[in-house]
Amino acid sequence: MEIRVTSDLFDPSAELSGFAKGRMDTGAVVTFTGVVRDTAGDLKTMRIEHYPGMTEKAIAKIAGEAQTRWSLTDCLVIHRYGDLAPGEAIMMVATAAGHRAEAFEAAEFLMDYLKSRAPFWKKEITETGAEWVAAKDDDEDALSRW
Amino acid sequence: MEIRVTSDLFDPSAELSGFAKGRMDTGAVVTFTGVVRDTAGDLKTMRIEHYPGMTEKAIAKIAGEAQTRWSLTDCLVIHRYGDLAPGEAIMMVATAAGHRAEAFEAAEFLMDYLKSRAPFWKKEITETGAEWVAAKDDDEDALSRW
Amino acid sequence: MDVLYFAWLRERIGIPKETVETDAATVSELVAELVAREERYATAFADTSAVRVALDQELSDFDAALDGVREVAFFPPMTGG
Amino acid sequence: MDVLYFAWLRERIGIPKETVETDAATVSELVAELVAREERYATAFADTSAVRVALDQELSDFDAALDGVREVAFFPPMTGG
Repeated sequence: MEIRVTSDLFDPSAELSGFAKGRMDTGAVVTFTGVVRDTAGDLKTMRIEHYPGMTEKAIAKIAGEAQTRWSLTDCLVIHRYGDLAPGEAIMMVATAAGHRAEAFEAAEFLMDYLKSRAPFWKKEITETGAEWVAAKDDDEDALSRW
Repeated sequence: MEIRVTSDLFDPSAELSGFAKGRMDTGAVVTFTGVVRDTAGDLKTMRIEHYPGMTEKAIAKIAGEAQTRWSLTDCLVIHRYGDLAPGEAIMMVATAAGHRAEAFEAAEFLMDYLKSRAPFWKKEITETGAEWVAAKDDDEDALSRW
Repeated sequence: MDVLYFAWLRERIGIPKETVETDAATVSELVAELVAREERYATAFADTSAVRVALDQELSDFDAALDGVREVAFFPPMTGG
Repeated sequence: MDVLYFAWLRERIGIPKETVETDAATVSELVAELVAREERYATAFADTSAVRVALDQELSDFDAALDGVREVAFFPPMTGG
């Protein structure tokens, strides 16, 4: 299990390359990568604030729960903070398990919890202003399935 | 959209590196990689037979349906045939979409259909014999949710 | 018409492909003809609930008509992914 | 006790962190004290349904007791992932 909270750019493909290596009981690997979107074409920066100290603890708790619940053979969570450009990776989770259902469920569980329970806040800085991204009711509702 | 049916070894991390590049409306990328497991420690080879011609058509149909249904910004399916060693990647799907729910659902849909509707058959060759992998009722049942 | 066999059907019948001259109107009738021909076909098709069929590379079923079909394939339930 | 503010709470209150001397028994009482202090706190805490609280870096709620707590953090609903 690896958890990394960082302001550095990271490369999801390089992360996948070392993931779950040498475990002969891994049959399924799922990755999720969140990317800075710029649908309107006016985004300058996605600024991510976090709560140093609590962030790492909250993610470790979530990841530990996923690892136990779905018997993961490996688990990785990376989340950036600071200023990100459109097209850059915001975060990534990777899960490895014996079978596909476990790997998919664990990855979705991690994502649902990271969205609403890890102390990150996103602000979109566009050509014309800056706005905090509002939490969605959907994201809170997503937790009820776990 | 890319579909590849091949007997060649492939590198999932290299595939992820070029995936969904340059699309500013991609917010979420999901990958699934299936890996040859050797839980009992006696597997020599996973032999995969397929139906050339039908395989490509069946996958193109499934992938086209996923792309439309979840408005994917990119979609990749790779599936190997021939003799695979333990630890090697059997297949991979990657989906890119605006948001995480679409990318996850499309990847799971693709997996469920590839399991039961793409003409591949697996045979496990161990130290002591060879056996065709039996289809699971679960895999057929998984289709009913789509 | 070309008839193809995959996986354990191929192994039991002993060949991957053959050309069959037939007046069978449906897949079921074709299977009945094959089964009547030789023991190895009877063994392969002993439990048709475990056999799937594709007509011209599209999944189909045993009631389907064979008019105009050029390629019939028989195989066990698929185990890809 | 240290009190931390994040995201728009930090912006409205104007500081990321301060040390507060208080006898407040619960989070709600602490918020009431802050709100009574200055307008910028009143603005920040106008709608507490939009505010989350962590005690010593664990998510908590406004009814929670403050005995022994060294660090209180206030912030909007999280938007990670």
